[in-house]
Amino acid sequence: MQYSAKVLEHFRNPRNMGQIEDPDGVGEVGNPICGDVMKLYVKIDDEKIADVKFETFGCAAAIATSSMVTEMVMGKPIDEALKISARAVAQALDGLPPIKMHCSNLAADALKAAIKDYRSKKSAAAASK
Amino acid sequence: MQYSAKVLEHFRNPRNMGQIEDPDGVGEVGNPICGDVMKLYVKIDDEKIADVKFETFGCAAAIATSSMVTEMVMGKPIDEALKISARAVAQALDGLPPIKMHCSNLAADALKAAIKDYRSKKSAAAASK
Amino acid sequence: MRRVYMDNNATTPIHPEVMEVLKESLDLYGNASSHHSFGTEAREKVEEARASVARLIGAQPEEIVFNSGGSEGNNYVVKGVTCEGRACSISSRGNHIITSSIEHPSVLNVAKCVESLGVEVTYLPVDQYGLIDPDGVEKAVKDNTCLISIMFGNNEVGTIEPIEEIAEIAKRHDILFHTDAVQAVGKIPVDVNKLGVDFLTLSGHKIYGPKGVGALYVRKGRKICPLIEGGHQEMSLRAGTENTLGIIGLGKAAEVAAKEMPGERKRLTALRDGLYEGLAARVEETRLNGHPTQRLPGTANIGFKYVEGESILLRLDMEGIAVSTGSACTSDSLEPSHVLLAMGIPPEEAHGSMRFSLGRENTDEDVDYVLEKLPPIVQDLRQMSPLYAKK
Amino acid sequence: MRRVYMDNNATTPIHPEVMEVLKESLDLYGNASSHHSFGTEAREKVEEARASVARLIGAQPEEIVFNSGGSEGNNYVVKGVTCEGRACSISSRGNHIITSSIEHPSVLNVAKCVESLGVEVTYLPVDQYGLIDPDGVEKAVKDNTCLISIMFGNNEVGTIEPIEEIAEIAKRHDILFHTDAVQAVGKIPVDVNKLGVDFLTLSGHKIYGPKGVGALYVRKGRKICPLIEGGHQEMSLRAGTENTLGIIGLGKAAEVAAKEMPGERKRLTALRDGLYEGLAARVEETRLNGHPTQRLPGTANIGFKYVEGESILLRLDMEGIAVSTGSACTSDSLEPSHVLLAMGIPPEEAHGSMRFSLGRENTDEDVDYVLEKLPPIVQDLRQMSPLYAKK
Ligand SMILES: Cc1ncc(COP(=O)(O)O)c(C=O)c1O
Ligand SMILES: Cc1ncc(COP(=O)(O)O)c(C=O)c1O
Repeated sequence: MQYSAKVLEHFRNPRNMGQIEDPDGVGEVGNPICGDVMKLYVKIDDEKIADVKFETFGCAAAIATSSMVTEMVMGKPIDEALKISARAVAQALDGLPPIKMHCSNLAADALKAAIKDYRSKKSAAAASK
Repeated sequence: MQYSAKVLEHFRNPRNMGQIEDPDGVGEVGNPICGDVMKLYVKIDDEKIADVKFETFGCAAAIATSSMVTEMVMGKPIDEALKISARAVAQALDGLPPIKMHCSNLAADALKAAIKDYRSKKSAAAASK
Repeated sequence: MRRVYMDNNATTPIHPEVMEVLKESLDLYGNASSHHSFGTEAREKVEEARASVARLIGAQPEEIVFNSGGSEGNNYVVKGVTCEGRACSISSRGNHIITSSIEHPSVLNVAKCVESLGVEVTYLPVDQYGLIDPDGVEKAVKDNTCLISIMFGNNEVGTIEPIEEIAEIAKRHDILFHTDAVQAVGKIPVDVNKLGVDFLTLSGHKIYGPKGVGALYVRKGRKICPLIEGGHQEMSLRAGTENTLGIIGLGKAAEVAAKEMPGERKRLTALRDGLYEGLAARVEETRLNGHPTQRLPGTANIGFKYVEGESILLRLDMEGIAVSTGSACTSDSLEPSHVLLAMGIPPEEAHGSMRFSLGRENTDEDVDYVLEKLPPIVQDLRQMSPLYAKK
Repeated sequence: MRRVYMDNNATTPIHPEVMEVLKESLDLYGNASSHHSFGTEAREKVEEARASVARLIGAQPEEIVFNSGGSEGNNYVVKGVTCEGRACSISSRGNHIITSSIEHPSVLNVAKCVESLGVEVTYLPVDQYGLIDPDGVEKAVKDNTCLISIMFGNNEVGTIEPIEEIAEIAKRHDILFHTDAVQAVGKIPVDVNKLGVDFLTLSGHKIYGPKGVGALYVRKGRKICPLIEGGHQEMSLRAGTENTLGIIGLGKAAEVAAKEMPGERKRLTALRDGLYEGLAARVEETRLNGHPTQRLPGTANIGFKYVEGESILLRLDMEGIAVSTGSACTSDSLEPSHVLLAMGIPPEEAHGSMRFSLGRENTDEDVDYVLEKLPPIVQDLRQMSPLYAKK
């Protein structure tokens, strides 16, 4: 299994790793039994992603895609961020070994889950006003 | 397939090779289709083997056993010569590879055939007297 | 950068003495089955090697069949005894085989193959240490059992199975017994007669010999269908021009192994225990997978909770340290190790287990280096892990 | 004593350039399937070798499956396509295979094996030159034919079969086609796409590479049951730790063969013709076995009437000359060559046939030496032969 230099670089020096104290949304996907869990925290400001952080249990590809997806969405409007596909994440990393492609799905899914969480919290807050 | 030094020596320098001009007995055994033909010529004097020669078409073991059998019987009384077993021929050569053991049978058989030929000629001659 | 190779169960470096004979033998090119002097020269060396291999395992030379390695040996026995799933003269007893759930894939996958072709297969469970219970073997025996195949030392966790007891059961029931001893031979004493096995698999590249060469021990009188047919090589049990160079290398490796085993066995056991104890002292929540004592000298399979093995592997690789997450031949798969699962280890912990397999080149300094590099890596990865945070 | 090796169809000396890379690669010990840098270094070399082998036969690298040699390749195809005698998904067409009566034992004996397990086998005859008639192949095709396996160049007499025409027939009938090209690859141009074959066997030690390593070409999309199962090596088509050293050697041998083939082909053809003509001029009643022109460059199988081959072989060996009486793997048997018999040569003449197979180390001087030594030997042995005397 050969990883691209970019995957290895993100794996070695992951960006935006950690938790956000008071996140606006949190998305968690994957399953420890399968060896991959990804948790994404977002802070939203004016419908833009003001901050994003991740925690990942998984292989190098899982860690690198987590790191990459946070870089790709940082500062982006939510709608644009939602358009980021698994493919795009993999491409930004100069590709992934075929057997690891599912990791890029996880990253994109975690992002979507975090935004969904933000929106549902927001609409709940709006409803309770 | 490993031949003993003795086999190789008899193969390289066969004793008593050739024909006897006016033999008292000739024995031929084997079959060209099987890759072995042995022809033994004997000259008998006073029921002793006065001379013996062979011609052989066959492998190294066939040639060496032919040579060896002629050495073993030269000068011997017929009765003693007849007692020489295939085993004895093989042993005299310090053994033969298992797959080649049948060659020592051929040599012993050729000798018997030659003596038989001599005896039948002799009794025919006696009868016609 | 310092390089520390602790993946000797995957494969070993060639021993310097073996390298020497390989270099010397590069121009020994005759076909060992040819009847001219070029052939005879090769034949002599092949037979010397056969005698060395036989000596290492207490066999007769004519019971050693050279082949291309452990996988071939294992396939050969499972397919050859069951005649590829058919009741033939060899398996006249029947078509049921007994094996274990922690075998190497070259036994397990072939068992599955012949199963799909009609052979009945029992996969025995193991306990938490990876041990097979001989009573379980006895209970699994049926009237139609034709083969019991149980590995000697497990490649992932190093647990050593009670082969002698199991072979005894096989003998009592008149069933052929095979052991995959690829990881045991050369590391611990193996004597085919003391053990009472009918077939035994070994492989060159696990004992500092070349890759692509191995041997199958076939007890005199035991019948088996060849896997590779053709010429009359290897007593007609394995066709193909003899791999002279590989065989010579394997022979030398066997000779050296016999010589070095007692010392290495002690040394590696101490080294590996030092490694585990050092790690356990430095990293919380580690677990030793495999039997605490009944274990191959150099093998320590260690679980690190909350992190995933491949990440550790790659981070260690960046420090020049080579280990593995399981057997090299299955590590392309995303499944956690079938061995660890069979031992009842939860899948998420199986994912975080690393195999350290030490060999003759490893030193105290290597262990110290790993003890220095590994703990911060685990710490780093745990910091990143949502499972650890949740605690 | 001068030593002249003219048994290159049995096996070849390792090419100096191959020796060089073997020596250099002795310490490249990683397991190519391991995910650390030791593994990656081995993997890169294995993939380079795969590309070289692919280039030599016009294939894609991913169509090359490394294995332990020609016998394994041939067994693999015959057993793998017929699923060892069973109608399985791969051989859904049926269970009839077509092969020839002059194949190498590693095809013939496996054909007999699967025949005994229920596969129907047609053994095609050959003409006096050892040629298979494509029309005969066409006529042998049945509704249930699943495989045609015809060798490329015969190892004993060197006759080159009309593979392209036969492959065309197979394709027209949608039947898998395999050719045992162990003797052809590296000696004459072989292009899997021009030929249109589905499977092709090659072996390292016939092209100045190491013994115990070979490759099977498997056309993309063609399915086959593995012979050796286990780990995921070789795209799961051949389990077992990669024989790095052997594979690197085979890769280099393939690269060198591609480079040297055009020159060697011409040179060896001239040398071999010089040998035959020289012998025919010096020894009465000789015959050339095999096709006069459609023949492997270095191969001359020559019959000497009234004498037996092993005797000539040993006498030549005493002069330092190595030749053979047939294929090395059958020469322990006392049967005359099945190839010569299939060509209609009388058994007693088959017994007196010698194979001279020339290779890159042979020179004009070697041929002269044989021309000097051989005639008196034949004369000697004829003097001893009762068949000659009878004339
Ligand atoms: C226990 C065990 N059996 C069999 C094998 C297969 O051996 P090889 O790689 O020589 O085919 C291995 C190693 O890969 C092993 O560890
Ligand atoms: C035509 C042919 N096929 C197959 C083989 C078998 O190859 P190997 O010796 O590599 O198993 C040989 C040589 O022995 C051969 O000449």
